[in-house]
Amino acid sequence: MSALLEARGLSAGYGQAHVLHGVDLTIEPGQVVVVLGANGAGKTTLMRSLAGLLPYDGELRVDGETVGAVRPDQMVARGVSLVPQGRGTLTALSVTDNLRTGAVGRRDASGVQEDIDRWFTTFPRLAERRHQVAGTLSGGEQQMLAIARALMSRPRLLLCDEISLGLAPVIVQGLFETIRGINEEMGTALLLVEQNAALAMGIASYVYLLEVGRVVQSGAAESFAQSDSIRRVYLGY
Amino acid sequence: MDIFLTRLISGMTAGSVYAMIALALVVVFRSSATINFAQGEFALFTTYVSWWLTQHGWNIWLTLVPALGLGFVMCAVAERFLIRPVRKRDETAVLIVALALFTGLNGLAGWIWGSDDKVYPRLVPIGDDSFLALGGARLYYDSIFVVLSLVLVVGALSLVLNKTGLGLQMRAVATNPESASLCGIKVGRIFMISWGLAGVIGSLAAAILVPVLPPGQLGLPGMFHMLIFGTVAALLGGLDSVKGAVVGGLSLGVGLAMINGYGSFFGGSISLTVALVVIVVVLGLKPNGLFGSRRLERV
Amino acid sequence: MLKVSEVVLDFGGIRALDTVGFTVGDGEICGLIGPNGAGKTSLFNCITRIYQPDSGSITFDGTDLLGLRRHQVVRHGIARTFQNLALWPKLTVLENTVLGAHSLATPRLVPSAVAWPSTRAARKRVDLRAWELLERLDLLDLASHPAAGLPFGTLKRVELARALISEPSLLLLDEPAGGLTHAEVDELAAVVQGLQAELGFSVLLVEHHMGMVMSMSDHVVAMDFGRTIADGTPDEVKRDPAVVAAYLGTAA
Amino acid sequence: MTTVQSPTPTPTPERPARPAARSGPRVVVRGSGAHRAAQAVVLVLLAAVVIWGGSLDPFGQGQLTRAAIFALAIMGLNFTTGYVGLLSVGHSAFLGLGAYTTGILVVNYNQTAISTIPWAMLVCFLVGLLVGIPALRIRGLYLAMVTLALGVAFPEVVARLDGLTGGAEGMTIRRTLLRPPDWSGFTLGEKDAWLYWLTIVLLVVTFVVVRNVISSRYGLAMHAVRQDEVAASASGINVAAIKLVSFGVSGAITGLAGSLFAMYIGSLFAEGSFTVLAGITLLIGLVLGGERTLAGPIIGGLAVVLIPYYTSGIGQGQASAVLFAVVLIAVIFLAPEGVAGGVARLARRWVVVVDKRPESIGRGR
Repeated sequence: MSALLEARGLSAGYGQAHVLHGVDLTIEPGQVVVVLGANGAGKTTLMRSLAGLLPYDGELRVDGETVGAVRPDQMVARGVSLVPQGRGTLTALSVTDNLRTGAVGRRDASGVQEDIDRWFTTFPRLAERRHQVAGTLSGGEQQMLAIARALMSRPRLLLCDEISLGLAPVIVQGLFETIRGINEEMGTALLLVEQNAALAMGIASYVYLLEVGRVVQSGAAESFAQSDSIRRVYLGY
Repeated sequence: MDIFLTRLISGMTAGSVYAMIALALVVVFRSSATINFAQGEFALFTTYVSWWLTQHGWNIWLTLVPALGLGFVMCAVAERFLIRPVRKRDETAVLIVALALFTGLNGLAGWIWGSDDKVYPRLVPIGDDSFLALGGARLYYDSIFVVLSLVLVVGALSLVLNKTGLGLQMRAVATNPESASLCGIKVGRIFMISWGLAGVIGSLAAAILVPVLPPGQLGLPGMFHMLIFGTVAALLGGLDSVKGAVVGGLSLGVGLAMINGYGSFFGGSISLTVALVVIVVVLGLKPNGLFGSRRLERV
Repeated sequence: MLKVSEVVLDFGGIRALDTVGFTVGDGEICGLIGPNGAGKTSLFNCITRIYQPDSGSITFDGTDLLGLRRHQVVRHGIARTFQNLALWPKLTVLENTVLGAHSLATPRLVPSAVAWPSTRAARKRVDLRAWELLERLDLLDLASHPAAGLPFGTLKRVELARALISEPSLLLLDEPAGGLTHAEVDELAAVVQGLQAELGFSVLLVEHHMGMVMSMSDHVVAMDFGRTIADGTPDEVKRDPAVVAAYLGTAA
Repeated sequence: MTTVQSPTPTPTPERPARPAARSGPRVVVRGSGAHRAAQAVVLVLLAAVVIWGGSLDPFGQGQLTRAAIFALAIMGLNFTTGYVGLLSVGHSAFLGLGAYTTGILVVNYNQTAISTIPWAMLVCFLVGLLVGIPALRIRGLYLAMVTLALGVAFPEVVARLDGLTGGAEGMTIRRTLLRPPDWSGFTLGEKDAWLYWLTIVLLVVTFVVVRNVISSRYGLAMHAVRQDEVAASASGINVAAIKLVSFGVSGAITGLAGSLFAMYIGSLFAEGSFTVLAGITLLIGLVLGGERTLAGPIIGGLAVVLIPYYTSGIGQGQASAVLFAVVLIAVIFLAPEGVAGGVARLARRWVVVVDKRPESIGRGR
């Protein structure tokens, strides 16, 4: 059986600079994978390429099938959904409309409504604010909304780019418990880019360490936790 | 009082037309953050088609079907094949392509149908007594028709935007194209549809305005000033706001009618300049117009 | 001496900076650390007048920075680099560097138009200084290359050259090590320390690379959620429980 | 010796300590003998064209004069729209303002034509500064709209001020008022030849001035403002001042063209020559020729004068507008940087020019 998502020799860059230099990465169905790396290592660039937002060189396979130049909507159709860094909610739309927008690719109206209710149950704070415009939500609420919206397409792989960014520890804790639950209940694979390494490693089974646009080390999460790599990246000694 | 009413009515009539053109511009701007400078010339072309069909015995109302359809197709195709490939490059490139379409379509209409003015039939025939007397002022039926058309277009547009799946996607793209694409929306298709819709609204506006506004005939240079009035209206209201386009269009129409009527100092010939000065002032104070959404500058 | 006190910055209801305060002494290297979103870059943007704080004061050698306009900040001796690069992609590395000297020798239109000798002399002087800095930062071979398309880490060095050519008395570095390998980080730290010893400027350094911050800094300020959570020597800050929690999360 | 990295667009390794590859483009150092020689060849060729133009029949020479005037006007537009990125659709107003300043001074105040040129430039410079003010807050297409307003307003204002400008009737400058000055050696009968040479000289002078500015650090600052305002201000560049002044200078140069245009055409109709359509023509000429290039405005001036002339015979005249549009779109798609930019890009495949490294640099390597 082929991997859910597989990248071979992925290179990309944008704006003024080349950032990724040939990254190899594999995600199996239902697996939780974390990508660690210092700022500027290319984590966000990697996520954006995988989501179809950035043109790339190299090969990208979903379910063993090579995808060429892709757009984000095509990746969503293949079951890969991104929660972008900095939330990326549709700020002018209401909370409910944000969730409905997340399901535009789906044809089952009743299933969509079920899912909306489901995420409102998971995130009661969103339910309270369902008619509010997303731009007026707090940072943590927007992050919940971004996750729920990405899940509305029923992805098989959820790409989470720094979902803990700028959030208080207690909220981050809650978010991680939620996505771990989603992974366990629905079998949604997760690819996490996270500066909060300890937290991410707590739920991941496999780790990639990115340095200056290259994978310098990868392996099972348990072996990583003891290695010096984390210490080196995050504490510098 | 009668004179005031008369001026108010003519201002509302003209304003409704400006508002409609402004709406077309707003629909385009909301999706692709561009001002379509060729919007007026697209409408001019489809109105020529409509005129040409009436010359072949078609009923004027019936000609609107192919004319509006053509408006949709032309604008959608232009977006896909001429505008989108250069959008990423810079604003100048988009502007130049729009200006090329502007000259090209105008020339094409002249090439096919000649540069003499055409008598374009009224959608609502009017005679000497086709008006309601309003305390001495005359409210002609075609004025009512123009205002009603605006109400209808705004109603339909709001319905589409707020009550349909397509509208949800259009609003999502207007808010943030990248986030919208991450939701699985085919952003390119929404661009095309938005441009097409704008083409329909513009074509309809042109068919309505030609007999009503001076010079009352269909001529090659006619749409350019209308486009400028429409743009002024759209800018006044904020380029991304439907409500703004309507308020902007109506206040521009009424304001100009009053200036032309009462402001003898300015005189008729300079009304466009006055309108544009107002715009520069408004943009200086509120760079995003009266109802436009604010954008934060970030580094 | 840079003095930041009680600075508050709100962003549409979200408080990016919440009564931040610290000082950077003359000739001192001050590290500023904290997780992403803690408000470090926002603070830089307040100092360089890109953002207007809602309250608080920022002074430099007695000058109230909040009374200046953006382009005047560098004239008072404060130069910066940007986290996500703010170079001119179509200009060459040399031209990017030369532009940094704008505040030192401001070119005037009319003398430039007639190619007045003093203009040419100033150009020659600035060019020479730019070449020297490019040599110092190992960018000589790329001088005529447009900035667009160079690796991230290289462009960070170009930004450093552009900041240094203005002969700053305070250098604000926003993640200078981003996109560098570990060997390059050490090299960069050595270059910055060398230049600092030679030219005597102070440095405010935002960096996630703890090795670099801790080895270079005279004192370290830690931020989280827009607040100063620790301020002291590298060793003190490293052991501060609040800092450990902010960096490693509550799970650690 | 100097070894230099060739600026190819491919990703460059961190430290390519290698001499310029032999198979790549030839590297020429700025200011070296080869560079100077190439410049000299271009200069000689241009001089030959100008002298040939001087010997043409009156009609051909008139067309060249017209093209040179438009080249000047586009050069003015390039100064702010090209280099600083302030999009202007309404530069027709500066063309008209310059023309009417000359017309009014000559007809109403009895000045000699050539003495009105500084006044035309001054008036346009001041109006340019004024128009530059909105550019401080507004950018892109919004700014295009403000300048469009300027272009639309100009003919209306001229029509309004009929005491001064002749209003909608227009203003005629009698041929005798445009007599070449005595010191020039040209007679009244040689007025057209005089205007040709006057235009060419002013074009050359303006070209040199613009080139000086653009290649100076002031010019670099203009580039910097266009590409990244935040970075520019962080480097101490007064973004507002650059924008205002560039708009003023741009207006002055286009006003100079307008002044010459008044002498060339002799009768001024605001509704004819100076509508916003003329402003659009200037912008089109700039894009066709190549924004941010020195040669672009000259190519653009030739294009907007000669293409419509040679294509007007096709179809019923309206077809030339269609053809013009097609050419324009083709240029946008095939040569995004315009003709001059496209040629330069092609040339970079063979030759690249690099900066000269000072003697004292890189010795230790």
